[in-house]
Amino acid sequence: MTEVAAPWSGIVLAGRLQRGGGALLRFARGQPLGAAGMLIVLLFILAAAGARFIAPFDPLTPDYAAMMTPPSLSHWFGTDDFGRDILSRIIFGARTAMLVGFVASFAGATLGLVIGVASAYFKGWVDSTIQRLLDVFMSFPLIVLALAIVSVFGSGVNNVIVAITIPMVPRCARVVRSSALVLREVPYVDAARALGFSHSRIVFRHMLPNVVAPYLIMLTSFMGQAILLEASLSFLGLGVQEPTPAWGLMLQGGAEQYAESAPWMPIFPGLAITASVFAFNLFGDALRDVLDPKLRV
Amino acid sequence: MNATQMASPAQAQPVLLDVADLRVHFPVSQGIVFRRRTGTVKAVDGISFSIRRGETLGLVGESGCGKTTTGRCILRLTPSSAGSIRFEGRELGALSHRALIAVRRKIQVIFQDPYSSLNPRMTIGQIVGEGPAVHRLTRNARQTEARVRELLGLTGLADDVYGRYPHELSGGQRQRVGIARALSMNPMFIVCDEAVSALDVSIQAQIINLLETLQREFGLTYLFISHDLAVVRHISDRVAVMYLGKIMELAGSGELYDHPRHPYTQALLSVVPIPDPDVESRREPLLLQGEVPSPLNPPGGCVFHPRCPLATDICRRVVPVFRDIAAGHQVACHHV
Amino acid sequence: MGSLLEVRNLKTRFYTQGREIHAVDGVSFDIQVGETLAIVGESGCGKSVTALSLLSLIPWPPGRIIDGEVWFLGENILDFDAERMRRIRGKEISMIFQEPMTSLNPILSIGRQLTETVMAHSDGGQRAAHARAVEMLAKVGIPEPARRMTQYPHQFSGGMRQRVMIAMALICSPKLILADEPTTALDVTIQAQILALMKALSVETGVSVVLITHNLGIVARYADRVNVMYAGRIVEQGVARAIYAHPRHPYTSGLIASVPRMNEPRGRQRLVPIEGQPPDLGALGAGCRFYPRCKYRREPCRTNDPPLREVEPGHWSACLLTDLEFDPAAGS
Amino acid sequence: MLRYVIRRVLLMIPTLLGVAVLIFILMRLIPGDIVEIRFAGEGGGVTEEMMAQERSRLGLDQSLVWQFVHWIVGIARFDFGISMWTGQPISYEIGLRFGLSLQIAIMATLLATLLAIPLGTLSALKQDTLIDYAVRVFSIAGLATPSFWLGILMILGFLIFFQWMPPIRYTPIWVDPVANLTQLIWPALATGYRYSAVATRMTRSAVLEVLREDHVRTARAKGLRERIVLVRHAVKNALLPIITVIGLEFAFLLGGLVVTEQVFNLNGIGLLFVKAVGNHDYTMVQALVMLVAMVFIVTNLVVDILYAWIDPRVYYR
Amino acid sequence: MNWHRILNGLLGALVALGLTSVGAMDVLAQKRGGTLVMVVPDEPPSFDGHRETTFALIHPIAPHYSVLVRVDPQEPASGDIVGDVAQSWTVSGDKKTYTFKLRRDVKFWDGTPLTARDVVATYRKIIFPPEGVLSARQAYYLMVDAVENPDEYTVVFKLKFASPAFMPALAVPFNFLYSADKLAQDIHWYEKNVLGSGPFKFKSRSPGANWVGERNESYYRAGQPSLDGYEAIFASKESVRVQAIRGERAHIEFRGFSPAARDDLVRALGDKITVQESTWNCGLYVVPNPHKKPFDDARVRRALSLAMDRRGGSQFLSRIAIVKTVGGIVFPGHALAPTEAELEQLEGFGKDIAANRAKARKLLAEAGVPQGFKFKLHNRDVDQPYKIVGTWLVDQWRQIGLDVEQWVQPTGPFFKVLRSPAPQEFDVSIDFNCQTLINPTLDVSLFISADIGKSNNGKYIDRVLDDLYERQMRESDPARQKALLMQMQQRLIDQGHYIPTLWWHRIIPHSSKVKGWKITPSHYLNQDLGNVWLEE
Repeated sequence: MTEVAAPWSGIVLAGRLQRGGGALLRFARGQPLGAAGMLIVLLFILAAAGARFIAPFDPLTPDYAAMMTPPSLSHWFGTDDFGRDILSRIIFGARTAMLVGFVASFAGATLGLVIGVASAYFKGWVDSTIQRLLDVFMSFPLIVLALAIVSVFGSGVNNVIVAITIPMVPRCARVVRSSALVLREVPYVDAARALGFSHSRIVFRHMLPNVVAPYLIMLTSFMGQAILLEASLSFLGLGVQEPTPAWGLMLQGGAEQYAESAPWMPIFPGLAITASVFAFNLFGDALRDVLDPKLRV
Repeated sequence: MNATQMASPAQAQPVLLDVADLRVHFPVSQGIVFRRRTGTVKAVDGISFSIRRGETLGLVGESGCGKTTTGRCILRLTPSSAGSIRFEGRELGALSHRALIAVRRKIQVIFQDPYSSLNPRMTIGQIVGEGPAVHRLTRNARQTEARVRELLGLTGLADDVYGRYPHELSGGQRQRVGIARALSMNPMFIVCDEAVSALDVSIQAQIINLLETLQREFGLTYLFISHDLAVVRHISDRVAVMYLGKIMELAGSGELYDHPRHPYTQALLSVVPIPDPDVESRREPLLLQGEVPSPLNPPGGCVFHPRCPLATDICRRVVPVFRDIAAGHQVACHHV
Repeated sequence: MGSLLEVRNLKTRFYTQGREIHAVDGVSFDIQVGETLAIVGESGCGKSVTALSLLSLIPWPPGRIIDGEVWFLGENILDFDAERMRRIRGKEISMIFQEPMTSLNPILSIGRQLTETVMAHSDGGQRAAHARAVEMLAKVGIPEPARRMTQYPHQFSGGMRQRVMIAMALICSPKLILADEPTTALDVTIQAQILALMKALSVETGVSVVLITHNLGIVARYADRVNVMYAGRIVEQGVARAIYAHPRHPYTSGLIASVPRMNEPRGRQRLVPIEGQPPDLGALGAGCRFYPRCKYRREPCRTNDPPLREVEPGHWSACLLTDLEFDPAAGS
Repeated sequence: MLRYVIRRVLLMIPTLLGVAVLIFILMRLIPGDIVEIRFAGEGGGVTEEMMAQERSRLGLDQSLVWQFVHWIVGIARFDFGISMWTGQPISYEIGLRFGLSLQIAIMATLLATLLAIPLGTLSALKQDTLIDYAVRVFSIAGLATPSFWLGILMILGFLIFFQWMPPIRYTPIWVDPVANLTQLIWPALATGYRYSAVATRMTRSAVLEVLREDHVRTARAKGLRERIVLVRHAVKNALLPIITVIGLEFAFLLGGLVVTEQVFNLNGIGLLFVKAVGNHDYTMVQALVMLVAMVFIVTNLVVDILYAWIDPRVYYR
Repeated sequence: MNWHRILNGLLGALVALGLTSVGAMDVLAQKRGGTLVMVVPDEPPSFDGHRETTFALIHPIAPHYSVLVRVDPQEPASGDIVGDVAQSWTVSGDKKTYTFKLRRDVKFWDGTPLTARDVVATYRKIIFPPEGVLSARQAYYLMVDAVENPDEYTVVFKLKFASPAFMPALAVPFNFLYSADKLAQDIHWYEKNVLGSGPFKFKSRSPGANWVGERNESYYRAGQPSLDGYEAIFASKESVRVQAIRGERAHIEFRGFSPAARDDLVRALGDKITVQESTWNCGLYVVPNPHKKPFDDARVRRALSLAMDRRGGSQFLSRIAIVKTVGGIVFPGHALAPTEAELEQLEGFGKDIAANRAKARKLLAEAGVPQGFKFKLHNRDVDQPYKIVGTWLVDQWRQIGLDVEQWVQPTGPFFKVLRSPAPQEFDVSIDFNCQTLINPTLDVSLFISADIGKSNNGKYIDRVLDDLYERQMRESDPARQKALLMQMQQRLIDQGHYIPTLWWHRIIPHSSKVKGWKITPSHYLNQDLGNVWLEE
């Protein structure tokens, strides 16, 4: 049995995935873990979207009569040092997490996609210049770069997103570039050149859509990483700020200080982070298995 | 049988493509900070041939002999280092960008791998229709679709493949799509780069027949690049045999196969098994010693001399001239 | 000559994406001592899977041998446990694969890969294994064998790598070699060298060879007997000369007719292809598997799956038609 | 090979220079300079004149280009200068802390490797079985658990259940190995878990891929024992990507310790970095970033050399 | 289980406990020996007290040095100044000449005696630093004309004009006495070295990790120190410091813990923990930016103050933040501070919060500020008490229809923005006024016009305030001085220039083994550890 193991076989499957719910079912059967991940991600997205309707309490209003109450029927996950309902804050925190996760990973992966494809297509000095620049950014550890950027631009959701996005760009660009380099030599790109198409048409119509597999894989893997990074930055006091409900923020400050008398304060937000990142990774892994098993992220 | 008897109708036609002393050299560089050239791969090293309108020229040789590079060079996918390629009398290298696009339309290509030569994210209709639409050969979407459906019909594809994706088709069908795409530009000249090599024999025969039909119908000219000597003989009017970037022998196909003159051609023909045990039992293959040397460091003199049973001292020193030994029969060998 | 190996009703299936692929579906044949038996067919017909099944090398998941017997020296080796099967592999029956580039471990020296084979099947020491390896390399025509023992696969050319594979296959003096498309990846001049070498060695050592190929020319040149496979079945079986001269199955005749021949003048005559596509092995209907593409199909062929029957002594065909009902010369 | 190494080392220069420019600019962009922070304490009345005087003492009144050139020239002579905050030589400050961070990094690496290779291989061999799922869930959970959170939970667990907490005073391992390990094993575990998760996943996918390769089939067809097939032919070939990922993670680890060292109050370079950023200690932050970048690049080089050692195909001219 | 009730019960119990143990302490005999382990939130940048301004220098380094005068360690909360190396002093009639007589038994631990020459060299470095030497509190000594040593054990300070601020300035705990010889050798020597005459000698340090001191056997105070030594361990995260006390890896942290941490420790360790608490001499303020709309309108600024439920905040915030006491601009409890009754009369300090908020809404409406008006509260990236109070403020203002977001910045950028010249960047910022010695007369200098005082961060000009300030400075009658301060307070409330929130509250839960140490309203004071001992 000599199966055709071409790099684009992944895309073929992606094409299949695009059509019909039957494909979704097949995905679920082939990748039960991935489907479970997708379900959890969906739950978080729903929580984020419908936070206003789902959350039992206002996440911002302090209730000084209920400071640090343990989990109970009215406060399932207990309350924090301001008496705010932790469950509600986690539900609203999903907004911050999903916002940061989606926007940062989308922006990071997309920028990386464009840079990677351009770098591969133009070769020569453009490529080597971009490569050196990426080298520079790659040699900064993720958290260090993010830390420096937040220090420069200040904290707040938008800046945190920027800080998380920038370190992701070179990572995605690397992967996309190597895929695009392969693509550059693929016969259908040659055929497009033989048909006399312009550079932009070749890049946008023939190359870009075909690095979608690594792009999607990077994208999903970034989502988990973005949420983790946001939590780490918040933990260092550099993320979003009180009273905005955000998971990393909920782990910092009071949660740490009062961990012993109010263990629910650090435990539940931590679980929320772990569960969401876990789900994103499960889903991302399954996606990688389906799209491009050879790609390593 | 001699060469003149083999003359096909194409003989009377004007020359469509003329390649003279074409060279493609790839520099091999070293150094990361300061790059310097340390060697040259002579993928194609001074070849000349011409193709007349309506004719099929077969280009055969073993892997790495430069046949594919030659084809890519004619398609302007790989730049040439020296020499000229004239198409309809015009030097391709001298054309402006705009003029090149116009000429390029007339030269199309069919690739070997039917899996990788079609963009997996486009439907068959888009793949075939893109060229005519972009180059305004059709005026609107409706015309484009009609044109695509016509081409699909011509290449023997069912009408329902129009909206499907390449992965939904079989290898043979995909190769037909590749042919339809090439035809969509109303080309005069098609480079078939190992166009049937990846197909199973039963499918291969279908495609060969299709190529022949189309040639007759549209007066196409083919450069048929292949390592399969049997297929080349079947489809070509004339055949050129390449070895290490050079043409060793070029002749009408009957002449070349029945009366090969170059020792390399002779050996090559002798080792190809013929699917007939009776014939085979009477043949004795001429086994060549050793393997093809690296094009990075080709042997001096005649490039074939290290493996040539006839090699003498002159072969080691002097590059043999590619010369006529009979009408339409050229050989590069000191001993012919 | 006696039967070295007998395959009876071998069935191997693959299970992917909820589908069951009938890759090999009831194949039976035998191999005589010292002969070269060809299995010929187009891609996906099950010829490679057949070879791998003989040595239980089908990876699970996704594949599994679900039925059949492989009798070797009086024993059904499909019943063997893993350890007994291991002792057959490489020692009694060895294999040569298509891609000499990927079939050798890129990060082990050639010497190591040869000696480990010897060591796996003998109690002799490293020294004896080394000597045997050098001897085999010399035998397959590799110059300076002792020096090349320390080199790695990437330092060898394609032809040389395939010679190494042959040396590796023969190093334990097996009784049978399964050669799976041994020359497909090579250029014709090298292909000829390798096949000639294999032929010479098989004559010299008396080893039987199963030659798996899609190239009808190679079959014609090297095989004693031929099995033609189509869609997981053997559709025709017999002596090579008989099959080429008088194919008794429409598929075989179609195949032969669709191959351009180098020894025939050009004349612009048309090839006769087999129209259509091979069937999907995951969705087979009743009836003859070649039915949809068969020029001579009749109504009974649609519903009746023809068994392999002996149409003349030593010549078997799986077709309901008698040879009067189709004209084998139609394609040639 | 030697020439290759030399060339790679030369190639480090432009990258490091780029890193230098980037961090230099980033630091100057942060609002509020070190002098401002220095006098931000709750007990002072500081005048502009004093601040100007301090700036000039630190050379901050010079032009940026001069400052940059001065700094780079120093680095070229392996002189990282003086910490603007403490006034001590940076090499001294880093030297004090590097050992601790390095020890945690090495311990985490060992832990991760020892866990990852067997687990990943097992998972690959038992693909799509319960064992595989368990390993995958375990490793994905490792990726998903913030190491600082794990650290908090660890300390919390110790305090509540054992009324114990790890020592907060660092003892070098050569002074008292037991005291050293009781302190450092926990942060090593907290970071090593994530690390092992990354490596396990890579091992799994690499082994899976190698198992599908032709030469493994050849090895089986030769009648090699399964153990030999697995160790000599599958795992050894799969080592290449595993080494890459372990190397990369090792380089990243030094950065990742930033958060873990906070939780465990370890006086390592991660904590130093956070403090230096907080204090806007330009020279210190710059030096640390250069150091981490250097470790990253050197690790990559070492990985590449290991590659060549394992894989003879890799040919460095 | 009702956590609340338990916590509240514990709270009451432990305050009582803390007080009794402090009281009982004097009765017990001091024991010698033992090493005190303290955790310190930060590390000193240099070792030179004259140069630095942080408590992080005081806690590990103050035990090494003697000072000229200091706050009475027996009654540190009183703010009374007593001599350390100074045995006695006299003030001339015009209050312009101060003459100090020194003890003759003081020696640096290298054996050299500490004489007037050293004291003069020290104070000259502080008051008249040479070029390139930084003296953080130079501005405190504008009244000093000269420092002289007429004989070996006499030091004379000559002032340009009499000032009540002079003695408190001398008693600043950063004024370590240095060796004149060392300073003559290298004026920067003390930035990287330690040589003092205090109760403890320097033993070792590991940057970023710890600082170790050992008993100075030749310390001049008989019987002191009791401890064999001390170790300061640096830990920047509060949770780590709490855990260190919790895990009994350290005895004490001298800056102050949050109330919740105190409750945790008491609950977990019971009577192994002693708690000392005090109002902290730090006022936490809100500064609106009067150069930015709508905060240029005094009514809006007043509304910000009116919205704060200071009484409720005191009750609830004091359980999670280091703030507690409701007060004005004068340290609560000081003689010059308003009484509770007087305080309640002030706008925004009354008990009827609903009325206050109604008034606030009205003021906002009058000023044309729409409901849901958005602005940013500029805050410092420090949890205690800044971010917690910030979060509380956001909620308070939400209740009068303002939509506030916190703009939290690390310390550096925070001060950069806060102290920038007008017009500043922030809408409303948190600010604070932390002083070492309690001296209301001086402390309120923060509020004088920007062109005179330079340290007010609203950068406003208010001549009424300046006038009141000048008058209270010159007033010698306490009652009238208090009245003037009250007028200043009223003026600030009317104008809303600086809005008091709550006073800081210092909470030190420490191992019950630690004896002899008494809490002060400042974490800078009373830190030489000479009188501290451990009961093992």
